[in-house]
Amino acid sequence: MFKTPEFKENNHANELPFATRILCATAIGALGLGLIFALILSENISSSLPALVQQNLTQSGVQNPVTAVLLNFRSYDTLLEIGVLLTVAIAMLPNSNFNSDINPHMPGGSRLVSVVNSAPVNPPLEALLRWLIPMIIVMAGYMLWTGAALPGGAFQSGALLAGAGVLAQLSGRLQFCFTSTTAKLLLTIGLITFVMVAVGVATTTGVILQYPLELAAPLILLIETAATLSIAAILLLSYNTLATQTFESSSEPSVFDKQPSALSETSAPNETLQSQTAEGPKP
Amino acid sequence: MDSLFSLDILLPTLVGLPLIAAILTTLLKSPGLRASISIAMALIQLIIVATLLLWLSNSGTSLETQYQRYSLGGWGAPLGIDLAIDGFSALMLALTAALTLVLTVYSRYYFFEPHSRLDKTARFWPLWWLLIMGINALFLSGDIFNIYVTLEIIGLAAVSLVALDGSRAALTAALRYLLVGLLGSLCYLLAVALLYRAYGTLDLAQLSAIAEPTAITWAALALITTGLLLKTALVPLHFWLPLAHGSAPAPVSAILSALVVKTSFYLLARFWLDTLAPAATDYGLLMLGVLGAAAILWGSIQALRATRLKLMVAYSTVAQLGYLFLLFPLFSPDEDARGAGLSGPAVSAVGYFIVAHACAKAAMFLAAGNIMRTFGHDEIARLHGLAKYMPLSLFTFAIAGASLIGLPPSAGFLSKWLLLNVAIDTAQWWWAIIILMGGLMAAMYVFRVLNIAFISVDEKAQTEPKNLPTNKLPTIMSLCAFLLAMLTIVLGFNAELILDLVTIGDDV
Amino acid sequence: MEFDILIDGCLVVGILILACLCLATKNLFTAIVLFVSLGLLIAIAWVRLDAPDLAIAEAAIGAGLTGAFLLATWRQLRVAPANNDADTPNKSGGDNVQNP
Amino acid sequence: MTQESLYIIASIGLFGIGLYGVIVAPHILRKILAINIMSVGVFMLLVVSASNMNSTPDPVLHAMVLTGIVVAIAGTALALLLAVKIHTLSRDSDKDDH
Repeated sequence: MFKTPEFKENNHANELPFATRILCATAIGALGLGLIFALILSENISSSLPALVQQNLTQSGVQNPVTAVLLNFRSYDTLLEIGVLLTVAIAMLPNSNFNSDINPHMPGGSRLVSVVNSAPVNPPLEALLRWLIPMIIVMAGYMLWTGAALPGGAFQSGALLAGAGVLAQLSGRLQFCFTSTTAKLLLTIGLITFVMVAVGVATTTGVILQYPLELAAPLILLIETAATLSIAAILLLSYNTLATQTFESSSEPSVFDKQPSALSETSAPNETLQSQTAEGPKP
Repeated sequence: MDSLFSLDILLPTLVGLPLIAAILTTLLKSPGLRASISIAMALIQLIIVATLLLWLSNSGTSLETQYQRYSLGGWGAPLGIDLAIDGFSALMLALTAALTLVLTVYSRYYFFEPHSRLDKTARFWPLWWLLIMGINALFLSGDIFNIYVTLEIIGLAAVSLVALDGSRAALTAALRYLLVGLLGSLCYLLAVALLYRAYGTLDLAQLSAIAEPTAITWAALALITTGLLLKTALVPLHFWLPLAHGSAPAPVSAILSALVVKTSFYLLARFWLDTLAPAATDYGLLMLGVLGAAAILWGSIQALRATRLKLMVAYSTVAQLGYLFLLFPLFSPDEDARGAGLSGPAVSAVGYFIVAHACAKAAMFLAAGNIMRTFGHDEIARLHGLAKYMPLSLFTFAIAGASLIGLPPSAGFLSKWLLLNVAIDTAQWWWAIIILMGGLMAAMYVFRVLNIAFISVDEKAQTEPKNLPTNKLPTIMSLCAFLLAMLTIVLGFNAELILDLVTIGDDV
Repeated sequence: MEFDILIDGCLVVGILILACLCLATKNLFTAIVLFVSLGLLIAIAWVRLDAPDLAIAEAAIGAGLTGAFLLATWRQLRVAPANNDADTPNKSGGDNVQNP
Repeated sequence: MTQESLYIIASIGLFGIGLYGVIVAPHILRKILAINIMSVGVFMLLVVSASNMNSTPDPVLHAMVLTGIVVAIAGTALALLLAVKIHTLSRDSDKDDH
């Protein structure tokens, strides 16, 4: 089914034969219809959870029920979910990030944000962004702040900030590079704050992730701010890696599990012939 | 204040510890520091799991509820999320902690490349600890949506680890694994939506109390089964596993085969036999058993035909997974014992099998990784005279193979013996034939490798530069593999260590 | 009440048609653009189902950022072997450069 | 044909279209698009189940969908990264060949 990823656009060489596609379509269609009827016929019992949320809303420290569920009742889910984002961020970090000798060749050096070329590359876009980006940042701040009472919150404002970063990058004048330690700190700040708060409150209330009543609102705001920064940084890093990263062809043929196919017929193994293995005999 | 120092705080620490380790290893610069912190964290994790097991076993008798529970955030089951642990998940957590320690020590030396331009450990350690956190969180979780998030963490971390090498084969295998993983998680999420619509609660314990065989429950169970069969690579849906496990670095493929594939099996067992037991029809259980039998046969045949060592070991994983799925038909055909949670002779037999297979498979993958590191290739045909050059690794491979086949002293033998007992007791003798045939075919593909490794066909092929070992291998790496293989023998002798562990949570 | 059903009906039909088109169109660039518009339609659907939080998130993340990621990847996949400088987005319009 | 049944049809429809797309579409970007369409379908079913409560919609489901959206974009970003890396490797090996 997913043999090898295909990169040529609409080349019909290895498309599935027409018959299997029809078979697939009818099978999925039949199952879907069955599921639709089962769903529509089954009466949807009103679960007890919304009532429970309303009751405990006052003790959760925020008025917006979704934020209450996200950051107080089921905060463990959000903690794991920021962990998911950190996983992707680490996979996305550019290789140049880890090279000892390859200093990042970008003119801006390893600073997080650096102006690349002085002359405006695209004046109309530049003019628009000069007005738009500050407004987006203010909007993101507002979204974060009102998340406690009105619809909004960490994820939405993080996405807005990332959008502003993408626009800044597209303008061609700004260069984001995530190789500095401040960048790594920015990526993990959300998770660090969440874990510290989770463990910190346990010392007073005795249960992990249970906020004391009067401190609930400020703590939730603290976690949301850190999470917003982290989410914005991770999404911007992803865009940066996907858009501008020129992946060098392949890491030098390291001595790890070289695939036989990658093992070129030229005598690669010979040049790395070092002393005999510790347990191998002398030739 | 009292509950902070009571022992159930250990449950969240089991998830928090790898998370802290992941954050530390992300921020730290020097590879040596990262490795030492990781080894320290692995040791602490093992100690925590040991104390948890001791506390569970002696408090097991007076246990009124089946599970030890910890409600995060103090909100209680339906609203908040509970961490729950019973015998079966305690066994899996112990297995995770033990394997993590050995594999962390192995990875410390495997990735130690002082001269290499590219420092892979900076990316390896955080992903490794996030994977361990996902596994621990999954075994502890008592909430179906929380299980979805842990499945995602395990999926993404495992894919990033498979793609660590950067070679084209590894990246293609990682992409296939990711697409299959996302597909499986989405099917599971759709099932969560159906279950929430039908029963209004997300908690496993409450769900198992009120689940009844309606159309929606069958649809949800079918979706969960397809989703998790994709992730656990049972035969018809196993196409992604051999290449993914074959082209990953050695410690990664070891933990993938030994643990990650078992997490989705654990969930299947949890849903089929415990939570949605009323909706689990006998035909469904039988179908899973038949698929398991097909997996044993098909995986063994493919392993016989594999040309590369790691590919062969990966196909043998596909085969051995078939044994796990024999749990479903053998569970307990009689009606009454169904609702008593995840316990019974079949569960302890399969639990024992999981431990035996995990240690044997991890040892085999580490041995294969050592051979690949030393010889620069792992094509079975060119491994003549391996015994002469790498006696310890080959001995490890042989011991692990013995456990896979089920030769008497090893834990594999004991687990197959227990499975055979259960098959005979429940008068389903045909599974016994499948078990014996699986052992026979496992013997064929293990002895094939040993046969080539021992006889060096002719001197000329021997001295040809291509076949000579090329680089030095730190001895500790072979010792790690050897330790795991010895574990299977040690477990073979004192079986009650694991058997009473599995029955902890439910001698109620 | 009648009016609401009409709006929802149009929205649902629009969403389903967009999804089919998105996967069936020949040109990849069009597929990505259709996916982004599908994301926006879904955001409107969330508003109809009175889920404002999700509407913002879907519009910002589902349509906006996923669209940006897809377009960035599309440009990387489409680019010719001699990788011209990456930061000035060369507006080569919708021409369908067959990479080798 | 209440509002709820309309959107249920839409959600299962999207899931089916996405599943068909993942299996059939040859190009890797289309497969990733199809997976996104599938996840939108599942989220729609979740939101529909939340919306037909009498008064306020069920916040627990909304929180789940929010988490799902973020997890979906994380998965998509990783898939796109792998696709670009594979393409770069295959393009370079094509370049070396001729």
